[in-house]
Amino acid sequence: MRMSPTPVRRALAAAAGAAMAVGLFTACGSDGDTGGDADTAEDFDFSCPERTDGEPQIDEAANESQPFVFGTPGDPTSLDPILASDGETFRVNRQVFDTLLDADCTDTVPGLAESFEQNPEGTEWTFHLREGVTFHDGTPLDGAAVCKNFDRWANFKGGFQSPNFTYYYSSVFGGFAENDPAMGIETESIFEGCTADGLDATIKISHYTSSFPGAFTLESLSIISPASIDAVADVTIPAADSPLPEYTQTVGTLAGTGPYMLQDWNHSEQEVTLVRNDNYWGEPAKVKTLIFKTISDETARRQALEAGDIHGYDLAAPADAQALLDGGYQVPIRGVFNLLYLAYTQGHTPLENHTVREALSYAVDRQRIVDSVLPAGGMVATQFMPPSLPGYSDDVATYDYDTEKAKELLAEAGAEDLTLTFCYPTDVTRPYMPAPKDIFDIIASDLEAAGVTVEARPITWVEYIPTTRSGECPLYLLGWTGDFADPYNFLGTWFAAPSTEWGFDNAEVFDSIAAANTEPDEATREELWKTANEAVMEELPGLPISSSPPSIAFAPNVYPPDVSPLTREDFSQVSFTTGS
Amino acid sequence: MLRYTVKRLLQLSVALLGLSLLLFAWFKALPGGPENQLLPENATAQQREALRAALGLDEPIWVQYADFLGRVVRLDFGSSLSSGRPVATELADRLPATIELSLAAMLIAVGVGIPLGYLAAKRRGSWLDFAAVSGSLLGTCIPIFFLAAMLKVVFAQELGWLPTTFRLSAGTEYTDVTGLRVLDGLITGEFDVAWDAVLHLVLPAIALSSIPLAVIVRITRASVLDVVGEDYVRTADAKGLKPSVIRGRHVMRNAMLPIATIIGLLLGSLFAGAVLTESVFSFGGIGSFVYQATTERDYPALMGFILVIAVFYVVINLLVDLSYGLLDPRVRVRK
Amino acid sequence: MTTARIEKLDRLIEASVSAREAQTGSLLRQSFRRLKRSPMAVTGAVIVGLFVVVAVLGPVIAPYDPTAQTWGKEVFLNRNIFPGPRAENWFGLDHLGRDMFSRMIVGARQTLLVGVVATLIGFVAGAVIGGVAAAAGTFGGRWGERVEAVIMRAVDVALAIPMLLLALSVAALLGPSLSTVMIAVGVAQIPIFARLLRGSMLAQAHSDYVLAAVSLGVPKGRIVVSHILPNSLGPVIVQATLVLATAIIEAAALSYLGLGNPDPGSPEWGTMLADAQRFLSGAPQLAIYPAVGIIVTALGFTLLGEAMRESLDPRLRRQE
Amino acid sequence: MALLEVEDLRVAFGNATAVDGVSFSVEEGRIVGLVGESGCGKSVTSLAVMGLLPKGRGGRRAKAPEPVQAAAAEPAPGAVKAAAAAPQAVPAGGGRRSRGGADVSGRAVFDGTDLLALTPAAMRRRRGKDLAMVFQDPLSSLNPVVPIGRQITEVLERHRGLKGAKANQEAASLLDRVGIPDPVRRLKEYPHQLSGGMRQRVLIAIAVACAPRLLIADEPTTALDVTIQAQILELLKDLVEDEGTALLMITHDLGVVAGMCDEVNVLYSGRVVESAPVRELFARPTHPYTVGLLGSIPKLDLPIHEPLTPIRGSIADVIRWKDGCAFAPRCDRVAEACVDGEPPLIGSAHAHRCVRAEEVA
Repeated sequence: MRMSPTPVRRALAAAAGAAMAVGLFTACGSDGDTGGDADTAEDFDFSCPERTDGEPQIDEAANESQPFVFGTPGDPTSLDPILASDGETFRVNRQVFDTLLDADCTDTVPGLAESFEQNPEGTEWTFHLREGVTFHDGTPLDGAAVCKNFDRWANFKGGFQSPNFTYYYSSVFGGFAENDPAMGIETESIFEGCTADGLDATIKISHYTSSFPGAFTLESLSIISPASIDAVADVTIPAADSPLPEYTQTVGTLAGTGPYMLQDWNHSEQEVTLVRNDNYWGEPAKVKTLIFKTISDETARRQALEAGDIHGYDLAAPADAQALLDGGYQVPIRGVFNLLYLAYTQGHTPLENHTVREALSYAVDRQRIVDSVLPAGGMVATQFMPPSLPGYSDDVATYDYDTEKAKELLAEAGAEDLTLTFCYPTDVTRPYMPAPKDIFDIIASDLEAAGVTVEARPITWVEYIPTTRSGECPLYLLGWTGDFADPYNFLGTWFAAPSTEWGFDNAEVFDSIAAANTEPDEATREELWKTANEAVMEELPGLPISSSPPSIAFAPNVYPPDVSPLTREDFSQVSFTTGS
Repeated sequence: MLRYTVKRLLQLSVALLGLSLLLFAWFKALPGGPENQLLPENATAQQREALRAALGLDEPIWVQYADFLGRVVRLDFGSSLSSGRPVATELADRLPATIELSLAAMLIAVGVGIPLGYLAAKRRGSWLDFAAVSGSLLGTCIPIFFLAAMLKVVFAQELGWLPTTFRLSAGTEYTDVTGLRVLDGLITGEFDVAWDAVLHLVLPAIALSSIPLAVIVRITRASVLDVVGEDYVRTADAKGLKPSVIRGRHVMRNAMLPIATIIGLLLGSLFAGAVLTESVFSFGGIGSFVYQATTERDYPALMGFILVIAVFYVVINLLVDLSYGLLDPRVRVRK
Repeated sequence: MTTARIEKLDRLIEASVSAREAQTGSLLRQSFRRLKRSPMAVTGAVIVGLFVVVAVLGPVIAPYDPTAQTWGKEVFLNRNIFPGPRAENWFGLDHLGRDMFSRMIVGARQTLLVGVVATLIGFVAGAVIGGVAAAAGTFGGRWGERVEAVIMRAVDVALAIPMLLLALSVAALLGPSLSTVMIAVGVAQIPIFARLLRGSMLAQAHSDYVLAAVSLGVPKGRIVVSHILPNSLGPVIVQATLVLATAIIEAAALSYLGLGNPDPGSPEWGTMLADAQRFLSGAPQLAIYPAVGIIVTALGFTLLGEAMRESLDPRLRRQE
Repeated sequence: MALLEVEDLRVAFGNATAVDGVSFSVEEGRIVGLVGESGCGKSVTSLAVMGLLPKGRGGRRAKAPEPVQAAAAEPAPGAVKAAAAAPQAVPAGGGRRSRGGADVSGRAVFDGTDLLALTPAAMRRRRGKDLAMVFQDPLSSLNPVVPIGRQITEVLERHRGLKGAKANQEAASLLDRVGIPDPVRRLKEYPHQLSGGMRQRVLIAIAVACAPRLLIADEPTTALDVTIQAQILELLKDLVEDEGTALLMITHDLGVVAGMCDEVNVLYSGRVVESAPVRELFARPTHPYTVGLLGSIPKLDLPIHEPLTPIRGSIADVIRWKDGCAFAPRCDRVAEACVDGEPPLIGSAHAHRCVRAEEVA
């Protein structure tokens, strides 16, 4: 998912976005609700624990008369879900539009489709839609409406194809019916068509992709009313740098099926106002008016909450969480679905020496980072994926903090007076890395303690990715928040083939990943992923540091929604409460 | 006078054109590109390249500049890469907030600074003078973001007297006329909205006014000290005029000349303070927008901003020139 | 004409003359004497003096290594646990378990360095630009005037760009580092110095002694170098003192925006203040120490600068 | 009783004494000169009478106390009384200047009222109406940003209650009276648009706008061309004669004195050193300083080869009056007696302050 990097002070716009999880309806994590306020990170389970805050004493009068104001780190970009790839847009659109499948904790659960089935090759996906769902404009939902959405996307032209608008569609489906050469999409589309039959919609693709069915939970692929599609049929985006069409910036054109309807988007107040959809097919929203208002500065968000100007906000700074809890505010802890790592770019002598990499790994006190810097709910990572994914191995090589051992290994490798350049980003916070400089400081200090001389190289975010990708930085911090519950979304993007950002060439690693990714059998696949994880940690291309959830905070007089590792909170669950 | 002004405006336009070219080249020379902002960490190198190409960022720089100029001539500033909205719309949404904030800050700075500076000068050496001078010096020495944060902690968070963020309470309904909320409230008779907007303006405006206030106090004091020693003030005194008349017609009218110039210069510099103040108070103005554009390499947004600044600059210069003419008959007649 | 010596008269004259000399003396000495009398100047000088001493001796005085995370395991920023002042750490610990007192002491040096270097950059570059413009405009004939007009319009326009934006884009170009902050803040000061020196030089150029020198046929280059320039530097030097204060504050602002000095090897007040904004509610002391440091230091330089300006300014002097 | 009776006026700026016990009087309808080199205290005297000196440290116009300079043993005659009347003494010799303020003591009785004892507000009601002043530099003495018409009408409005068109009409007639052609048009002009002589005429118009009983002219012609000087003096003389106004003429120019004045007071270092009717003074100058002044102006009746005899030294070469004659250091006829304590003022109709007057004569 695309995340707007945010200047340190502004915290992160898209953080939220987090991840799309997939799997069949059985998959991962524990069931049950998220939430529960944990006082510390200790003894915290990564998955979604039971809620412990009991039944809410709902304040009906307040729900009707008072808007619920939620402080978001950034503005949404588009009211047409397909044209956005950032978390803030998802957060708003999630309340207004529905997807075919939904996610609960990290499990894939029914959405607009009550169930689905696939053919053995994974090339035909049939969704059985709910009965009695109507769009906000009164149009009933049926298979034809769903197909109309897929057909629309597949036939996008011109600027609609640019990855800065339709990144997720092209990532999932490869391309469009007619790829526009100016937009740089070169891969063929795998979409072969959609057929409707009453409440059934069948999507055909040319070959299987591991993105399915998880991709159907993506907010980008939300289903909009066929009438809305007709209304915007003539809209064009001439080029990649053209403005987004007017209908994406003002309410009233697109109709969804969600628990809320768009009422107003005031750009100059940076405020989106939603109002309850009384004809919602599921449990109707409790609060009548919901407002998302942008407060880019994280300190300002906390103060606004404390002053009562807002009722909740996302991306609370780790340092604020405890103060909020002490003040009676609620800081429910999300499950983790991301990974932060320290990369060792091989090619910078002596990092291709396995002993040196081992030594460096022993030198770092990851537990301290988790204990003191990361938000509650974080954990030390042992491998390059979060524990909620299938294929997570308990048998990987681990490198527990041991400065003496690090020194010995360095001596053994003849690298006692080692000097390494260490890159870190300066002007962002990421969900997996809330304070890059603090984490850098701690790691650097640990490395110095083991006798390594560290040369700091801070880089601004817009430069950081290309610089680290090119292999310029011997050591650097980076991470990823998952799009899909597919392990390939983590391991595959990093270790599927040789790359300059890692600089190693280990056939065993590449082969084990390829084997896991192409294995059709679920159980076998999980074992293969475990093997892959073990192979990766044996190679030790870098040190996985931590998985940690971004914090979300609410006022005392609010019943918060179930919090989600994927930051897919459903605000229709929110309610004002009586008493504290 | 008119010819002089026109000539200056022409000179300025040429200089601004040069400046825009310079800045364009400068911004483009900044390392990193917007594609890194627009795509996630895991996007492939090919995806990044494709986006760069689609955005025209791999064209030679003079082609990009010509393209930019061509658009500007058609009054098309392009669209912001990060929000996907036309830069002009984006600016139109944000600018009024900054203008309102700057005006409020300037109002405070002028309304408090000039009387205070005058009193300090009149009672030179008194405690009031000492307090005004040292207070104004202190005002310039507090980092503005820290002052803003402290004001907020004390008056909004701890005492709860004033709101912490925004221009209006969330969900307030209002009629938009000029984009200046207080003014709009007064025009449309929505006095509760105007009052709400005033409450939201107080803290950021005070924080933002700290430096202009300090400067105005000192320049007023110096200017008044200068003027009260002038012979014509003694003449006025010799006429037995009332102190209020001497103050208004003889002292302040002359003392205003340097003050007016400084006010003009300060208006420009308020933008810088606005970046920091707006960020602390989530004021939703142009300051935070520009900061974001810089860090995200949102070239169209940046160039749009520079053009706005340029126009502002020209307007302010013109106003200062005109005010000179109004205030000083010697300038008026000379050319 | 009587020539009778009247001893008493001589004595009286002598007394009266020496009394008056005590009150006057040379212009510079007068300025200096006025400075010594000014509480502003004295306060400023004391602050600046203390600051410089701390900056120079910093590492010697500091009880601990300011970068060592010695007490790293006692601080939990995610649980709001920041040990405050105690016997071994007078100012408590920062968010990574480093001794705050040592950081403040050692940080003075970097802070001073940022201020001085940034000011020097602005001063030198500004002086060259302003000086060339003024010299060209005064003695360069028609072409010189054009050169001056072009330079000064450019300076005007540069003044129109908010200083912070200028600094911001410099910082973006060079990447975040200590030298970036120095250059960014320094560059932003160039137009101010350029205008000031030009104005000051033009005033000198039209003064009687320069006109006299010109009419006597003294070479123009020499007039500029040995007469105009030295006499024009006063206000520029005063401005430099004031800019030093601004530079320290601007550096803090850049740090706040995430573009500051990120090198953990050398604490610097601006960075410390900006960093501490995150913990303002849990550990306000982490912000207050560097903030007070910055404010007091900046105030010291400002007081000194303002006092110097007043003592050098003939218009203000006349009022006494 | 004279219209203005100045008695033992003292003005000190901190510990520097500018006027050190000046006494003189101006009779109704007379022109009295106050003559001396620059720095002798003549302008300060006039400003003190007008109440235009910046306030001393008391905050109010200090009716200050002891003669600051002579804080020690030998108070000047009269100072004792003043000091007793105003006990809130300024601490003498406190190293700092009193922030530019002046400490004024003595009396300036105008038509029975001591001007120095008036409150600032009461004084403001008289200034510009009963007594008015014409200043030396007509350019800097007019407000550059206010049309001259307004600068005249404001005083009419203040003291004569004239407003609007009436005031403008009166202002125009005043301009006409001081000899400015096309007065109605001139009213709208700004000072920088007028010539030096015209500006001085405007200043005079302002001064006489309310028909004051006493006009003080402080070097009214110094800044003007010689040809203009004569016109201005003529104008002043005419105005005074027409109205019967008393005129206190402050000048360093003995030629002006000879042409204008009825009586002359010669000031040196803050004191009157000689005071006499104008003919008497020119005929029989008594004080060596007066003699010196007369000797230093060119005379038509002297042989050409006779050199002018300037007074040697400068006004800065002084000793304190309490130690002896302040002029002693520059005096050619100085003797032991001259530095033997303070010289008294001798005589009445033609008074002088020289202990060796007889010998000199």
